[in-house]
Amino acid sequence: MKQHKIKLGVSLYSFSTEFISDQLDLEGVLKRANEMGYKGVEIVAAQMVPEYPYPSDEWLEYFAGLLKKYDLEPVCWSAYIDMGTRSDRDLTREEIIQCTVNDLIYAKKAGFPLVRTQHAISPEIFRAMISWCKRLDMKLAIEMHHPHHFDVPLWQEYFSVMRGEGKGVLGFVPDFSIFQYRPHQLFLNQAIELGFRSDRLAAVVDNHQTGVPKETAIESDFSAVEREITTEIYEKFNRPARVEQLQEYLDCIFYIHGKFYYLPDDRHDPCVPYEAILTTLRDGGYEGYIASEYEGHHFDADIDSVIQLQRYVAMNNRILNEQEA
Amino acid sequence: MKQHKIKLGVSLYSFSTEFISDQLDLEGVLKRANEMGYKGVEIVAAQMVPEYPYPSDEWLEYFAGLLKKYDLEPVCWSAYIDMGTRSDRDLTREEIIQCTVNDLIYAKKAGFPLVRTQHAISPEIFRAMISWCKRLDMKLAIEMHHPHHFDVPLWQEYFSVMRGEGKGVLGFVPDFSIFQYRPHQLFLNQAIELGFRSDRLAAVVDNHQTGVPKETAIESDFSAVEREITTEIYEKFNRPARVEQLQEYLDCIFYIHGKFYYLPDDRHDPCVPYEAILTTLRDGGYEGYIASEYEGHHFDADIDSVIQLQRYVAMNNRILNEQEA
Amino acid sequence: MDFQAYNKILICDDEVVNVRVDSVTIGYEFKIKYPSYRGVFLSCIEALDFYVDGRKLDKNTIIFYLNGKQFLLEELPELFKEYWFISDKATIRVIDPNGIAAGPHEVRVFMRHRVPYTGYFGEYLVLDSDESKTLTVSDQQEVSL
Amino acid sequence: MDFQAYNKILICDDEVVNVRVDSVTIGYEFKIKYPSYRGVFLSCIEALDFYVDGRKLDKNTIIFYLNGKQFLLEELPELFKEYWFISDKATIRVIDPNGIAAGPHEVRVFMRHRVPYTGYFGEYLVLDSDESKTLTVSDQQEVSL
Ligand SMILES: [Mn+2]
Ligand SMILES: [Mn+2]
Repeated sequence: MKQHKIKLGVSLYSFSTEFISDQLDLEGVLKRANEMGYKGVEIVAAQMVPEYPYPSDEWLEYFAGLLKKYDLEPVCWSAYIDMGTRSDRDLTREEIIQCTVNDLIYAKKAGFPLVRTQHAISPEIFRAMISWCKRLDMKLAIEMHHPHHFDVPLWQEYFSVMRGEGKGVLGFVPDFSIFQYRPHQLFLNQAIELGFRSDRLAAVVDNHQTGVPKETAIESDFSAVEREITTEIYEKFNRPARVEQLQEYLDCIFYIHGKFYYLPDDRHDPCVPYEAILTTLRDGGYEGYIASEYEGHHFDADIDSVIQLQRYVAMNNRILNEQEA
Repeated sequence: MKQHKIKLGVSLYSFSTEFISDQLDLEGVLKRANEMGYKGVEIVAAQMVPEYPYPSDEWLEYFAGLLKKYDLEPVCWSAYIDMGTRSDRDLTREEIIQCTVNDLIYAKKAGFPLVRTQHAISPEIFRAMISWCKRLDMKLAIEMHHPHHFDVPLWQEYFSVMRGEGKGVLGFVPDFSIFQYRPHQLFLNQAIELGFRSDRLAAVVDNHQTGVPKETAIESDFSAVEREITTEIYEKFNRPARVEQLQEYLDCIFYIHGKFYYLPDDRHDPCVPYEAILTTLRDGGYEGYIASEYEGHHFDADIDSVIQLQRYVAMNNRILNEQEA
Repeated sequence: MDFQAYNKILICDDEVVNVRVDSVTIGYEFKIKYPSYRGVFLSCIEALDFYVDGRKLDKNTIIFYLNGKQFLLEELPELFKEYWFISDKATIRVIDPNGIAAGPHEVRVFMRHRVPYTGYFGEYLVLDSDESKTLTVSDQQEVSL
Repeated sequence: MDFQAYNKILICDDEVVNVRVDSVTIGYEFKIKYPSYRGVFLSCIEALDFYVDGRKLDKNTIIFYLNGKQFLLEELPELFKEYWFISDKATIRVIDPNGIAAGPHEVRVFMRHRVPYTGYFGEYLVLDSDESKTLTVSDQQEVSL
């Protein structure tokens, strides 16, 4: 049994299917997280905060009370930089500052020590948040999500801010979507439902994995839908991030999104290299939370999130506790 | 004692001072109207309807209940055409239709048979409202307010709609501001407060009344404020409407705004020719409501509206009941 | 192909209801939700079309109700401060003095909407949500917002 | 000279309040009302400036709270669907980690606003409401919206 201090939490976003279909309300989601044995939780504010983006103090207090009631630890308040909100222009510096400061304040009031923000915040504004974070005693971390990856020049700027003046209060949240190397089962099911012949789809996936160029993978009799989805497979699963890079930037990781889409069993994710990722984090000494972040609800509303999360936790524990690097 | 069927009502707008200073809420205003002996009332929706411009059915029912409670008759629901709402352009046809239909519906739900609208509705849209009025069994009337008057070409178009296809459902609401021929006392007080020397001001008012041209009335030692206010007096009180015109368009009058600004006693308005107006209406056979419409609150928040309204009612009754044409 | 599963929530199962003012029919209405896992400002809606029984509705006969307010469809792209919470239903009122006849009707909704946080390398992801559902008309009860 | 008397309601008598999050001061706030006898959409506000003790405040440090929402001053002219009811107070929050010191302060508000129904012959009436009032700071209690 390997020693480690990694904690498994859950992003309430994993219960999107149940939440958006009104099977579970926010309290129901928290109750479910607790019943499943989770302690640390993340909330996507734009999803589950009914008064968002301007929640009242009353609501924030009510929410802090709910977390206490279900014995949950507030770990991460997830905010967006909705840069493309307006039809006529991107958000301005002042608008980004306003929403980011708001989220820091809401998070603090609800008891969260960390706000997840996004790539579009810009290095200049990210830096400008340092004084707010220090005054409020809050941490702010940018999520690194596919299609971004470590080698995007913007991220090198972010890392230098995190390691410089922002040290201790500014960090990042890798999302394992950056490591996904092949389409997941729900994606494939959807492709077939949209008309992709299953044998051709299997061939495309195989060709993509073995390095056959897209032009060759697209056969002459492919329909428009088949061409489009083949292109999506080639563009989306281009594996830009290397697992070793997690080790390289470990000092900047405040929190982690354990992204997964569909687990056929409780041992192995066929699309994201969890074995390599988790042993790298463990052996590198990561001591924070990994949030279970189930995202199959983007593709199929009939999957039971609880079963997926149970498989996910089992898989993580198996790898973390048993597997050699 | 002259016979007539003119009724004196009140626009709740007359209680603006009390309402906006929170001395009276809507219920307080209704109670006061009832205590003063009024029966018919008008509400300026944008002023006193808290959920405006989208009042709920619940609120409209509550309001209808309040009117019943204070034994008041709903006479006129006053709507605006807020043509200049947007910074970038005027309202579109669709926007004007939307707000006008809304007001017809809200008014009906609250028990009002008539909606006051405004000059900017346009003859085309005014005409388009006929079918809505007929279906909803509602009347719609445009207020004629200073600086408009009977001879504005637009109004000749409106009259032809009212007398044509709109007969019976489309009409107008003359506001006696169109007859005002000299500045009222509160205007003069304000001018003095702003720095107009009182002897010079008196001379200007006198010159204006006796037909001395503005250029002569503005003396060489006038300050900027004195010049500006002199210009305002000459431009504003240019008496474009003739009282006889009321008689000419009597068939189109659905309702009347008895506009006044300050009554020094209960016998005579020094600025609006009430004697001529009221005897013309009476002898012409007008049988509808004249709303007491006190507007001194635009100039002085320390005037007691109740006293002004009491003087107004007494003056009207005196003229209507005693005065020969 | 992300987000596709959320399209299923676009048209709500609520019945279509005729809208009357006293006894006067002024139209009918049904309900929709924002097809995503999260809320956005209405300005993210780039196009919104409605079809009933195969016929495209005139946009000037449609009123969009949300947050206690009314909007015309043309206003939606400008409403950058009007948030559509993911659990809130918007009411789509169709102004039509004939109302809608009893029985089933096919309602189709096409919404083109921008995912506002997706501009990783410049372009935002714009989704087309195009759903149809057969809705029943309730028994002509008196209902209005 | 119409409307002038309403300017008196522009600045509310409410005390100025320091705003804290837990024990951290983030600014201070006071209240204003729309200086008219009737409500309008916020888009009728053409300019809005604030001065405290004679110093003009940086517009980027000010948040305008109304109808449960926050606005930046630059957004106001675009808010053609946000109604300011005449009885409702807007809260003006000034972001300032120093807060405001106890005692009296002179607050001045300048608002240029368009009267949206006045275009009788084309031009709308645009009013300048310019008011000052000495407000007291409450005893630093913990208050936030
Ligand atoms: Mn994530
Ligand atoms: Mn009037």
